[in-house]
Amino acid sequence: MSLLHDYSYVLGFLIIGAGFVIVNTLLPLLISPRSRGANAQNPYESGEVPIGGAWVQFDVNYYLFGLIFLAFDVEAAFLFPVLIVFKEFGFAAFYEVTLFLALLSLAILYAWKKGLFSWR
Amino acid sequence: MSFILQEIIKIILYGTLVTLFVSVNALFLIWLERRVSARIQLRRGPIHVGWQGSLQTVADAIKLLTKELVLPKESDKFLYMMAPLIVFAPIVAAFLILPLGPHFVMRDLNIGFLFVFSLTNISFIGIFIAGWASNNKYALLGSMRAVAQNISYEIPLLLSTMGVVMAAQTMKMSELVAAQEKTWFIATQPLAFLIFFCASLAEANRAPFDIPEAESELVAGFHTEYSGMRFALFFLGEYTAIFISSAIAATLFLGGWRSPVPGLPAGSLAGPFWLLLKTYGIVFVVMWVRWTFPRLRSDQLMNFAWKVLIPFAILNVFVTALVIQCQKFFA
Amino acid sequence: MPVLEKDITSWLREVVKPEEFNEKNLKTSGVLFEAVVAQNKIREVAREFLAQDYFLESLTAVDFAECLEVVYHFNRWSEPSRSCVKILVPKNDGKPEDGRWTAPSISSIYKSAAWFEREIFEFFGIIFTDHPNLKRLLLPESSVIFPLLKSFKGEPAGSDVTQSLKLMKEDTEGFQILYPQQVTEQATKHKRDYYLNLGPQHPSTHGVLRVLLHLDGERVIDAEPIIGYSHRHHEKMMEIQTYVACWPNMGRLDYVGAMSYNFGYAVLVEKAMGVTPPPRVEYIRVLTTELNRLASHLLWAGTFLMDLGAFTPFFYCFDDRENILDILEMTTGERLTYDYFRFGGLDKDIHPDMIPAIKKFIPEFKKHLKDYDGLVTKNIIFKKRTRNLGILSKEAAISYGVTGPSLRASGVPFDLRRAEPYSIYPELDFNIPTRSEGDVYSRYWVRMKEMEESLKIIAQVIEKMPAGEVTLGKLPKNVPKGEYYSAVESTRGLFGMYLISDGSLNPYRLKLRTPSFSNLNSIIHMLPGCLISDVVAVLGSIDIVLPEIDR
Amino acid sequence: MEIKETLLTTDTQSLSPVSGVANFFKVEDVFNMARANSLWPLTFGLACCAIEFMAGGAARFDMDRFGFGVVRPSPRQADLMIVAGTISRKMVPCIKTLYDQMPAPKYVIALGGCATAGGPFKYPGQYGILEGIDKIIPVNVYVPGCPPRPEALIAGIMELQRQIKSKEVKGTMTQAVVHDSQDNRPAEYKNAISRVEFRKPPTPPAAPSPENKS
Repeated sequence: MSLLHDYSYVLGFLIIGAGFVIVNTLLPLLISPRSRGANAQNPYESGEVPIGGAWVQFDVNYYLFGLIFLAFDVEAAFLFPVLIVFKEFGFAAFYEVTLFLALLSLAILYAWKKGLFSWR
Repeated sequence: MSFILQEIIKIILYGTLVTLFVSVNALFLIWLERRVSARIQLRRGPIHVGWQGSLQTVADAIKLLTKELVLPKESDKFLYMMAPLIVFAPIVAAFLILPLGPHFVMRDLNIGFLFVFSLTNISFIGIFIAGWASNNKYALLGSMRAVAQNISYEIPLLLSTMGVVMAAQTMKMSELVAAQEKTWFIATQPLAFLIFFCASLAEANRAPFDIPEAESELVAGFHTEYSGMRFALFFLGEYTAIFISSAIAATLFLGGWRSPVPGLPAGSLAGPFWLLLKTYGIVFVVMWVRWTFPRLRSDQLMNFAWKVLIPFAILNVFVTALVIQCQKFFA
Repeated sequence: MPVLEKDITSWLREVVKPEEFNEKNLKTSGVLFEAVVAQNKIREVAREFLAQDYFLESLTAVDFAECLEVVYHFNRWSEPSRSCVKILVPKNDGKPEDGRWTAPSISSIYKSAAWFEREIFEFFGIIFTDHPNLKRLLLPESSVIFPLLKSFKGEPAGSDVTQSLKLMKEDTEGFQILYPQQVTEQATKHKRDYYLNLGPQHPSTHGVLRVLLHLDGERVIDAEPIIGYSHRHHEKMMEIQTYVACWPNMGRLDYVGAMSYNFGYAVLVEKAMGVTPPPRVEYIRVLTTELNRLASHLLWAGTFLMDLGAFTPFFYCFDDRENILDILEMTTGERLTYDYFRFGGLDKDIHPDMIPAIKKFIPEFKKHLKDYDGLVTKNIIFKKRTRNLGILSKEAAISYGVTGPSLRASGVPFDLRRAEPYSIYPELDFNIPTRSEGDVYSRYWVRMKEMEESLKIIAQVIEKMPAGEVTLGKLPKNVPKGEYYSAVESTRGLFGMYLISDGSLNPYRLKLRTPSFSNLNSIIHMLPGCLISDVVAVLGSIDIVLPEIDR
Repeated sequence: MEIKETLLTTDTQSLSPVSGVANFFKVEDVFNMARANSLWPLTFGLACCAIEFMAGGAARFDMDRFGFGVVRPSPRQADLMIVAGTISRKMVPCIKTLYDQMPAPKYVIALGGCATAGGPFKYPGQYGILEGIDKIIPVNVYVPGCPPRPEALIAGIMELQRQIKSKEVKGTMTQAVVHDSQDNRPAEYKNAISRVEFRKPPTPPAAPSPENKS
């Protein structure tokens, strides 16, 4: 119940934020003048006409970062519950967390070795 | 029934107040930024519109409101129009969890600051949508960079807070402030604070990590095709994100609403004041950094996160864990 | 086969057997010798020049009544050895539109020739066979005119928007002309790589340069600079103006370092007239030129650092620059487009307050230079962004004809103030800062050090400046018949002028060899493999001023 | 053959749709006040005058004092196009495109002699430049000088502010009369010109090469 209560606030705030945006983007439609130039709606590219559209296959480097991030972020999310109760357990918890972190670090080392960080 | 009505009225009241605060705060921050940068750059900045240029950003806002909203011909029009909404709305909700005083927090969620991180990540989806939907190459490059940067710096941001969570044994914002009654976490977790600061700079697209909107490379980055109020909303979102991340940093590491000098009042009235003061202090440093350093290259930026910040953040978690267990063992 | 043992003169005489060969005096005409060779020999000649470490300083054409002359100027870093080689293109009573005026292209030997030849093609209509990319360089690609031919009398008044409007019509066909056909096809075929127009309106192209980038993700596969967006027909204008009326053009060629261009023109015409200005004039000329060089380098430093994302140095540099402009304004009355020199003298003597102002300025500025050092040069982000980036080797520098600070950053101490001294520079004590890496950082470093050297020169000049007249009085309005070449070291490199005088009141042909024209071409060599962030760094580091390139 | 280019002479901005109502409540005045005090120029320089524009934004003159220091590189976010420098013919379509891409209301300042009327580069029979930007886009304020000092630029922008506040902004534009040049070149010559490649291996040219012959 309390959870629902809390998150109804979140929903409410999201709606109010969205409403703010909608009002602010509808208002100019009423009060702003229009321009009628021939190229007004063409995509901007330094004053030139673009060659080909922008929807292209993009360099794979960025996607690799996406993959490694996914692994990391989920692991980090697992770690938080452990850390909250960390003080209550002894050194056993410490060893487990260390092992976990070491495994995580291996992921970076692997990516490093594979040349993810050298773009040239 | 009346309870639900009461709550709905509360939501609307709080929500409107927060939105109002967001607007006024962003206008103030932009004015501050222009004055601060001017000071650093041997000039005056806006001084003629209103007292000390105080109406400058108001004039800018009204002007942007009356500008034409261009809808590029070849864009994905629905996504193009949705993007500012996706960027802006979550940032408003992020204000929910800020503890302003001892008994003054709108909603004290269990997951605390993680909630803010998740919301700012939604903003980044908005930024990506903005860049992609514009069908503009500069915008596409900007949004690609934004996403890669955001996900890379998300991890040191999370890892740097782990030390604090371990020490405080909670993620609730109010309890985190309570845990700093004796010493602020900046004293026990200085490395974590540094990492958090760097990562939040990057999360907010601020120089020297401002590659998504690098003016000299990508013209205006992901919002190249946005005009008028849509562009202003991105700007509003950006400055509010800076404010939020600074406020989180102030709460996690600088004692939140507690007064910096013992003995001074820090109640429900003075609490928000101290929090704002600390937050603006951090925002000032953010601006100072921006006007001092050149920009990193995109690959160097990624490498800084993965090769420097994350290893140090992991080290920080490790050392904190060790110290906590040793303290317990010897005590 | 090139014979390396022989020096170029004897090689030319014995192997090529030029149709005409004249020894000349470097001091009075600017070249060591002048040779007219057969068209089919020119590639062999160019290869030999390249083998002997000559670079192509200038390449132009002249329109005479019955034939066109293509004029090559080669020069060497090691000693003053400018040589002039010509080939003739007979007109045969034809028009350029017939496409029968041809000459062999040397663009496969000298990379810098590619642009020079395109320029000649568009101004004179000479078609260079085997040129890889012979299309319009400075004018819109739909142009149909060959303006530097003497037969070109200009378009009728009122038609000045004709060409532009053809491109502006709403149908896209007009725009298609702007793009090579292959590019458009390729852009639609392969989805992975794409083309990006960096400019003409872009914050970091320093004017209206357009660089067509071929990209894969963030990486540059290929880059082509497209120029001409600031073409202001200086050369044609000078042909129809008197010598005196050309002065304002000099101020507007390279508006950032206008004094050097004043200096170049003064040296050229004085050389042609055979007069020497009074000593005080020379001192004041060097003083103002070096002050202007400081201002120019400061503007460059500010904008270059802004390209790298550091905004604040821009304001610091501009503040210092304003101080220099104040000093120059006292005497010249202008801030930017100086028009101060005269043939054999100056417009007027310096303002009495100028020397005290400079004396006050020098120590202040020295302190500021230290600040820049701390704020920028030692900044780790700056170092990381600029080191090992955009490396220009000596071989590439020869091939592209790079001069000025960009060349000196590649380890060649070639500075005309020392290499081919003019004015009072031999009497002054200053060093030529060089660095061997040839990367962006060294180009930055060389310019910053050059500012210190300029300060040194200014201090000496103030000390030694003699009293006396600042004008030679009345000089003839025309220049004796003949061909003259002179070059000075401008802020950006070697500024050469090639004058053909027919003895009348206006130049018959005045070719402006501007340094950035060749320097900019070298980015074709430097950019592939860079990231987009590096593109702006490399572009910034070679210090270009667009109207000087486009002329 | 003389034609009138209709594209150029059209009014490029319409008035605010609610101007009548807005006037009644004096809202339009508030809007104009805000517009006048928040003129964001486009990062755009053509030649010499652009340096003075930069100097105007730099430390000594600091246009940001009056609120026009926010120089936006994207035309979508700019209000004011400062045409600083000589307009070469190659640049004309770009300037027109950029102007079109700016959202209304938009203003133009012709900075310096070249942008105003061709400046020192104007002579009978010139082939390279456009004699005044007002031939293709409407201009609000002309600032004379070669180049004008930064103070003159600031004065020019203030004149524009005055115009905006007093609702005088219309923009003046000279009627452009153009000639349609007839292209009657021989076909092979046209091929030589349009034989355009993007750094590809050369194709054999139409004309015989003297070296290959011998």
